Amino acid sequence: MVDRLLGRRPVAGPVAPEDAKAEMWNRVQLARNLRRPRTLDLLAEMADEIIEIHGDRAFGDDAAMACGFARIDGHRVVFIGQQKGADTDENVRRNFGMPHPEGYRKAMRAMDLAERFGLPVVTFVDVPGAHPGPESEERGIAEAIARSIGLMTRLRTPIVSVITGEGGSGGAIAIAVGDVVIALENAVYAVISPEGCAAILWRSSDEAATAALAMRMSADDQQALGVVDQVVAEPGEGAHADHAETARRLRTVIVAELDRLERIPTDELLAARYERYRAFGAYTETAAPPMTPPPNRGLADRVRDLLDPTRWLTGTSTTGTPRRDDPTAPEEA
Amino acid sequence: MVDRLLGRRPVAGPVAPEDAKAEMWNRVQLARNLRRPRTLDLLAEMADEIIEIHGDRAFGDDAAMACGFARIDGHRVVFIGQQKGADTDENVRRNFGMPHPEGYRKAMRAMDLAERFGLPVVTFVDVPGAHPGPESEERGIAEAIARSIGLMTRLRTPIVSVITGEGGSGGAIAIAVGDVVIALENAVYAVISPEGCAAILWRSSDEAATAALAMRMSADDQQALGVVDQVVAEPGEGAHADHAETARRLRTVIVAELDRLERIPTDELLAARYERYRAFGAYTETAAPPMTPPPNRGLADRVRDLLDPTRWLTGTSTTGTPRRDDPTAPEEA
Amino acid sequence: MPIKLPSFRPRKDAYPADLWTKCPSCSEMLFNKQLDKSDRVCPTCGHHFRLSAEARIALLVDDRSFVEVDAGLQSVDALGFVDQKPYPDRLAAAQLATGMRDAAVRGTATIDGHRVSLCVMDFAFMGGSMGAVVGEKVTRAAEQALMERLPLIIVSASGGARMQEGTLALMQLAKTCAALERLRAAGVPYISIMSDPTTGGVFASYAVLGDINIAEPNALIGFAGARVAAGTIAQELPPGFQRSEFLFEHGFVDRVVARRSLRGEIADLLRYLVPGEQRPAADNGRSLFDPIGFLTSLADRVVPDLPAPEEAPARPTEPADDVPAARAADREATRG
Amino acid sequence: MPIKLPSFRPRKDAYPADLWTKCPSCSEMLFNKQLDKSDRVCPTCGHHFRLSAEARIALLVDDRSFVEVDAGLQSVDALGFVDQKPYPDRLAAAQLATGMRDAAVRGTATIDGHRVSLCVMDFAFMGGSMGAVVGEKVTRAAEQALMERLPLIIVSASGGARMQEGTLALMQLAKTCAALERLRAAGVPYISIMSDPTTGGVFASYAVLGDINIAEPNALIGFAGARVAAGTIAQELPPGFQRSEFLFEHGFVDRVVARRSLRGEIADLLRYLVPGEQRPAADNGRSLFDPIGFLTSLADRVVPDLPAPEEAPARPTEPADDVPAARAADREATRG
Ligand SMILES: [Zn+2]
Ligand SMILES: [Zn+2]
Repeated sequence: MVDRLLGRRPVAGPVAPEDAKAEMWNRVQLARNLRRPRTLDLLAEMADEIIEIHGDRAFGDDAAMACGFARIDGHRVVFIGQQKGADTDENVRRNFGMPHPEGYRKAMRAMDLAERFGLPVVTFVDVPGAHPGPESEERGIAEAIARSIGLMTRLRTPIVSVITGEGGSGGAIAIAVGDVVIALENAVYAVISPEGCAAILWRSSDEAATAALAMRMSADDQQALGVVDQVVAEPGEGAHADHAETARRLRTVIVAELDRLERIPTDELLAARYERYRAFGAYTETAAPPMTPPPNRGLADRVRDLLDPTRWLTGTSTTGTPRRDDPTAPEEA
Repeated sequence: MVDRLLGRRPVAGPVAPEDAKAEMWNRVQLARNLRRPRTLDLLAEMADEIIEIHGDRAFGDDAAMACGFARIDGHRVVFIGQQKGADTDENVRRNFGMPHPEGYRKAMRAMDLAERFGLPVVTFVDVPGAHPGPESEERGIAEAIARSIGLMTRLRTPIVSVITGEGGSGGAIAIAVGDVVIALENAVYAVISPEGCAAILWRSSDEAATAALAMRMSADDQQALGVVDQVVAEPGEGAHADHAETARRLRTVIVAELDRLERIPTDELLAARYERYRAFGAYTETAAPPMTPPPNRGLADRVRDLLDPTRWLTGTSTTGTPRRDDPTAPEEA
Repeated sequence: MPIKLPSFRPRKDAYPADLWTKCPSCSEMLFNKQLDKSDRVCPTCGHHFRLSAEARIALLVDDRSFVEVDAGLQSVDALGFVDQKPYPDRLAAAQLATGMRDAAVRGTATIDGHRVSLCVMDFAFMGGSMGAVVGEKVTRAAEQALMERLPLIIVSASGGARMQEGTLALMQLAKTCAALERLRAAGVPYISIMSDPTTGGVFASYAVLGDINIAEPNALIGFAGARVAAGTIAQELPPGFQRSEFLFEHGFVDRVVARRSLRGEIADLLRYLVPGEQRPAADNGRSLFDPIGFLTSLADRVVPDLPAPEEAPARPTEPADDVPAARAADREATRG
Repeated sequence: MPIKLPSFRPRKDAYPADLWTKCPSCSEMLFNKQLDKSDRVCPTCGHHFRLSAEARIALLVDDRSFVEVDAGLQSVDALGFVDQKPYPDRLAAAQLATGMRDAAVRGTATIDGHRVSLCVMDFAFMGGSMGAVVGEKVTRAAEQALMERLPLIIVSASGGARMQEGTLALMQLAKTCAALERLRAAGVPYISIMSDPTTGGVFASYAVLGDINIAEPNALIGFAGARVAAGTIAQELPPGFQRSEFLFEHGFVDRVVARRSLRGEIADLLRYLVPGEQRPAADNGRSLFDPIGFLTSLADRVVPDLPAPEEAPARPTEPADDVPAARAADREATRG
C-alpha cells in the first residue's frame, strides 16, 4: 500500500521549492476562479436535458446544492453538485456554494431516487466547505455529512464523482464517495482549507501557499495519492476560459466511466467501492501487542519501549498525561 | 364489512338524546382531565425500568413525545407516547402534549431501533392534535405524520397501541397504527376535535357535545366501529383517580397482547396489519362504470343517472361545477 | 377620504354568473368559455382556478387513453351521522351537483405514451373530502400500480378527511400510506400533484409522500387550517403561509409547475423513473427521437451478459424541444 | 474601581504542577491523586476533565476484561508533510509524551458481562486527530463487531482529521462510515460516546452515527470550530454553542450522562440492544435476577415452533436498583 501511495506520477524533475509553491497557489486560485464553470453550467453544456428536484422533505431547499435528473449522451442519470453563484446576488442566494444540512439531505433524497429507479449518480464537487454557521451546526451539518457519506458507501447504483473546483474537506467528501473519482486539472482537494491549515500549523494564514503545497492538494498530487483516479486536462488558460470545451472533455470521461461501471454487477460494484475506501491510509503494522507503559517512568524508558515494543508491559492505570486538558492542540483540523 | 361496522356491542337500550350527549361529553372531559395519567406516569407504574432516548437527529428533541426502552413484565419493548405536562410549567415545556415534526421523527427513530433490534413497540396515544403552529407547518408536520404512519404499516416487529386519553386526529394515528389497538374506557378518538367539528358543521363551537356524539368518539363506539379492538375499564371515577390501578389493568392487557403477537411470524403479522387497515371504510360497490354526465343537463337527468347508473354515458369535458372555486367547503376537516 | 371616481367598467351584475367568472386574484371578469379553453387559468394574472376531475384528466393524459375503473364505489353512512342534515342527504346533494359518486375518479391512462395508474380528486364534491371511497380509490390505484408496475399519479384537491365518516375517515390515512409503502419498497414510482387546496389528512398521507411532489402555483397546501394555526399560537403567519411556493421553500415540493407545463413535466419525469418501460408508439403526431444508450446499459448492469434489448420506441417530443441544448434556464422560470 | 482585597488563599505557584490541577470551571485547586480517584471529575463543580484511553477503558469495562488488539499500528508519513517540524518528528514526540502509538486503542472487553468491540480515543495524542491509524482501528473495531455480532462502542475525543495526512485522513471518514453502514444493515448495535472534545471529521463520521449517542456533560461537540462559525458569519453564537447540552437540545444526542453513570447506562442499553445474547455469569459479586420472558418470546417470534431456550443467565444488578419502581425520575436529573 505504501508503494501505491508513493505515487504513480513521478515528478517531471526537481523543482525549486518557491516555484512549486507558486505553481500550487496558482492552481488554488484557478480552482476558485469566479468564472469557473459550476455544476449547472457544466450540465447545461454536457446534458441534453435537466430536471431539477428540490427540497429535503424536512426543513428547506438549499440552493447551494443542485440535484436532479439529466441525460448525458444517452445515459439517464441523477446529478448532485454544489452550486456557487455567478454574481454576488446569486452567491448570496446560494451561500457561496456552501451547503447547509438540508443541502446534503436533499442530496440523499436524490441518491435514494437513483437507487430505487436504477439510475447512476454523477456528482460534481465544488465547495469551500460545508456551511460553518451556527444554523448549520444547529441543524446537524456533521450528521448530514456522515449520513451522506454512509449512504454513498452502500448505494446500489454506480457513482461517478468529479472534483470540478474546490474539494473542501467534509463538505466535499459528503458527495464524493464515488466508484471512480475524476478531477479537473486545476481542481484541488484537501482535508482543510490551506488558509485554515496555515493558521493552525504555521500560526499565520500568510503561509496558505506553503500549506497547500504541504497538503499536496493539486489534482495531480491527489492522483498520485490514489484519491483521484483520473485527471482531465483543462483547455487554454483554465476551465473558466472555455466552459463548453471543459464540459465536452468531462462528458467524454464521465460517459466512458458510466459505460464501464454499468457493466459491473451491483454486488461486485459495492464490494469494490468498499475496498476502494477501505484501503486509504498509510500505516505499518508490527505484530507485538504493546500497551501503555506504567506511569512515572523516564523518557529514556519510553524511547526504549518504542524501539523495542516487545519490551512493553501490560500496565495498569495511568490517568491523564500532562497536556490532555490543555486547549485544543494544533495537530487537528 | 358493513356488518362489522354496525357494531359488536349493541347499545344497552334506548337512551334519550340529551342524556347520551351529556354522557359523551363527560367522557371527553375525563379524557382531558388534567390529572389523567400520562405516558411516563403509566410507564412508571407498569415498567420495571425506563431508559428514554432523545432527539430526531435533524432538528431537535421534542418533549411532547417520549420515546425509549422499557421492561414490562419481562418484555423488553420500545415505547413511544405523547406526553402532556402535569402543571403549567411542564405543559409549556411539553407544548401541552402536541408534538412538532421533530417529535414524530424521534418516534420514527425509536421504531427503527425496535425493528433492527427485535423489540416490540408499545405506543401511548394522548394528544389533542399535532402542533398546529406555523413552525410545525414549516418543518413539515404533515410529512412527519405521513412518514410515521407509513413506517408503522411496514415495521417488522409487533406493535401494541393504546389510546390513553385524547386520540386527536392525524397527530394520534401517526403513532397508533398498531397490530392491536387498545383504549382506556374514557379515552376518545376522532378525526377532528369536537369543537372544530362543531365550528364547521354547526357553525358554533357550543355544539361540541353534539359533534362528539355524532362522531361517536367514545372508546366503546370506536370498538363498535372496529377501530379499537379492546376497551379497558378504568377504576373508580376514572383513570385520574388511581394511576396505579389503571396502569396495572393496562399492563395485563398489553402483556397478553405482546405474548400473543410475538408468537406470530413476522410476515403473517405484517400481512394481518395491512389487512386490518386495508379494511377500514364503509362503501358499496356497483358493477356499473359510470362517468360524469355531459354538461348542461337538467337535475332530473342527474337524478335518473344516480338511480340507474347504467344509463350514464362516457361523456366529454365538463369543466368546473359552479361551486368548485368557492371557499373551502364545510364538509372537510 | 379618497374621492370615488365613476367607473367605466360595467357593473358586476351585468355579468350573468353562469357565463362570467370574476378572477379572485386580479378581479378581471372572465368569460367562462374562454376560461375553460385556457384550462381555467386566468389569462391576465395566471391565477389557477380549480379543475374538475374530468377536466384534469383531459389535461394530463393522452387523448382518449383514460379508462375509468371502480366508478361504482359509493359511501355508506356507517356512523349514522347527522349534523344540520343527515350525511346521506349531503352525499345525494353533492352527487346531484357534481354528477360524481364521490370526490375521486381513478383509472389507467397513458401520458406521452407511458401507461400510468391515475387517481384524481375533485374539490367540488364535498370539498374533496376523503372518506371511504376516496381512500379506497387511492389504495386501489396504488395496488394496481404495484401489481402492474405502473407509475402512480395522484392529483389531490381536498380539504382533508371527511368528518361525517369519523375515525373511519381517519383510518384512510393508514390505509393509503400502507399501500404507498409497498409501492415504494417495490421501486414503482409515485408522482404526487397537489392542486388548490391540498390540506389536512390528505396532505398528511398520500399527497406529501410522492417520490416527486409537484404543486400548481399558489395552491393552498397545509396541515392545520391557517385560522387554527394563527388562533392557537396567537402569532402572525409568515407571508405566503401554506402556499405552494412556501412549501417549495421549506423543502416539501420539488417543483411548482404551471398548469400548461404539467403534462410535459410529468412525461419528462417518467422517462427517468420508468427506464425499462417498452413505450408504445406515440399517437399524437409528434416526431420521434431518442438515444437508447441508457436502456441498453441498464440491462447490461442488471444482467451483465444479456444481449442489448430491441431498440425502445423513442421519446416523442415537440420540435421546439428538440434542440440538444440543456433546459437549465427553465429552472428559474418555473421555480423548479 | 473595585478595591482589591488581600487573598488568604495560597498563591497559585504554591501548588506544584505535577501534584495539583486547577479546575478550569470552578478554579478550585485539585490534588491530582484525588482527581484520579474521582475519575477526573471535579468533586466541587462536576467538571469532567479529559481522560486517557487507558483510564477510560478502566472506567467502562469489567475488571481485567479488556484485551487489546492491533496495538502495533503506526502511521506512515505518506505526504512527506513538513510544517514547523516534519510529521514523523511530531509523531515521535507524541509517542514519547503519551506512551501510545497513536490516538486510539481498540480491543474487546465485557461490560457488565456483555462482550463488546471497543475503540477508545485519547486526546493527548496529537489532539486525538484521526489519521490512518485511528481510521483503521475504528474500521477494524466495526468489522470485528460485524463478524462476531458484538455491540460496538466507540469513545471519541478528537479535534478532527489529522492535517498531516491530508486527504488520506479525509478518506478515513468514508472508510469508517462504510464499515458502520454494514454494521447497521446487519442489526448489530453501535453506541457512540462523545467526550470533550469531539469535533470536525470525527464528529462528522463515526461519532455522530451511533444508534444511541451519549455525551459527557459540557463536552465540546461540533463540526466547524466556534471561531470559524462566528468569523465566517459575523454573528453572535448562541449560549452553550457546541456543548453536549446544546447538541441534546438540537436532537443529536440521546443522553447526557455523567461519567460515574456511564458504565451503568451502557449496560442498561445493551440489555435492549443485544436481546439474544447468552450472558456469562457475572463476575462482580452482584446478585442475579431477571425474567426471561422477552428472550423466550423473541425466539418464538423468529422461529414460531421452536422450544423455549434455556433460561438465559440473568441480569446482575446492584441491590439498590432492584426495587421494581421505574426510573423515570432519573430522566430529568441526567437530561436523558
Ligand atoms: Zn386573474
Ligand atoms: Zn471544578
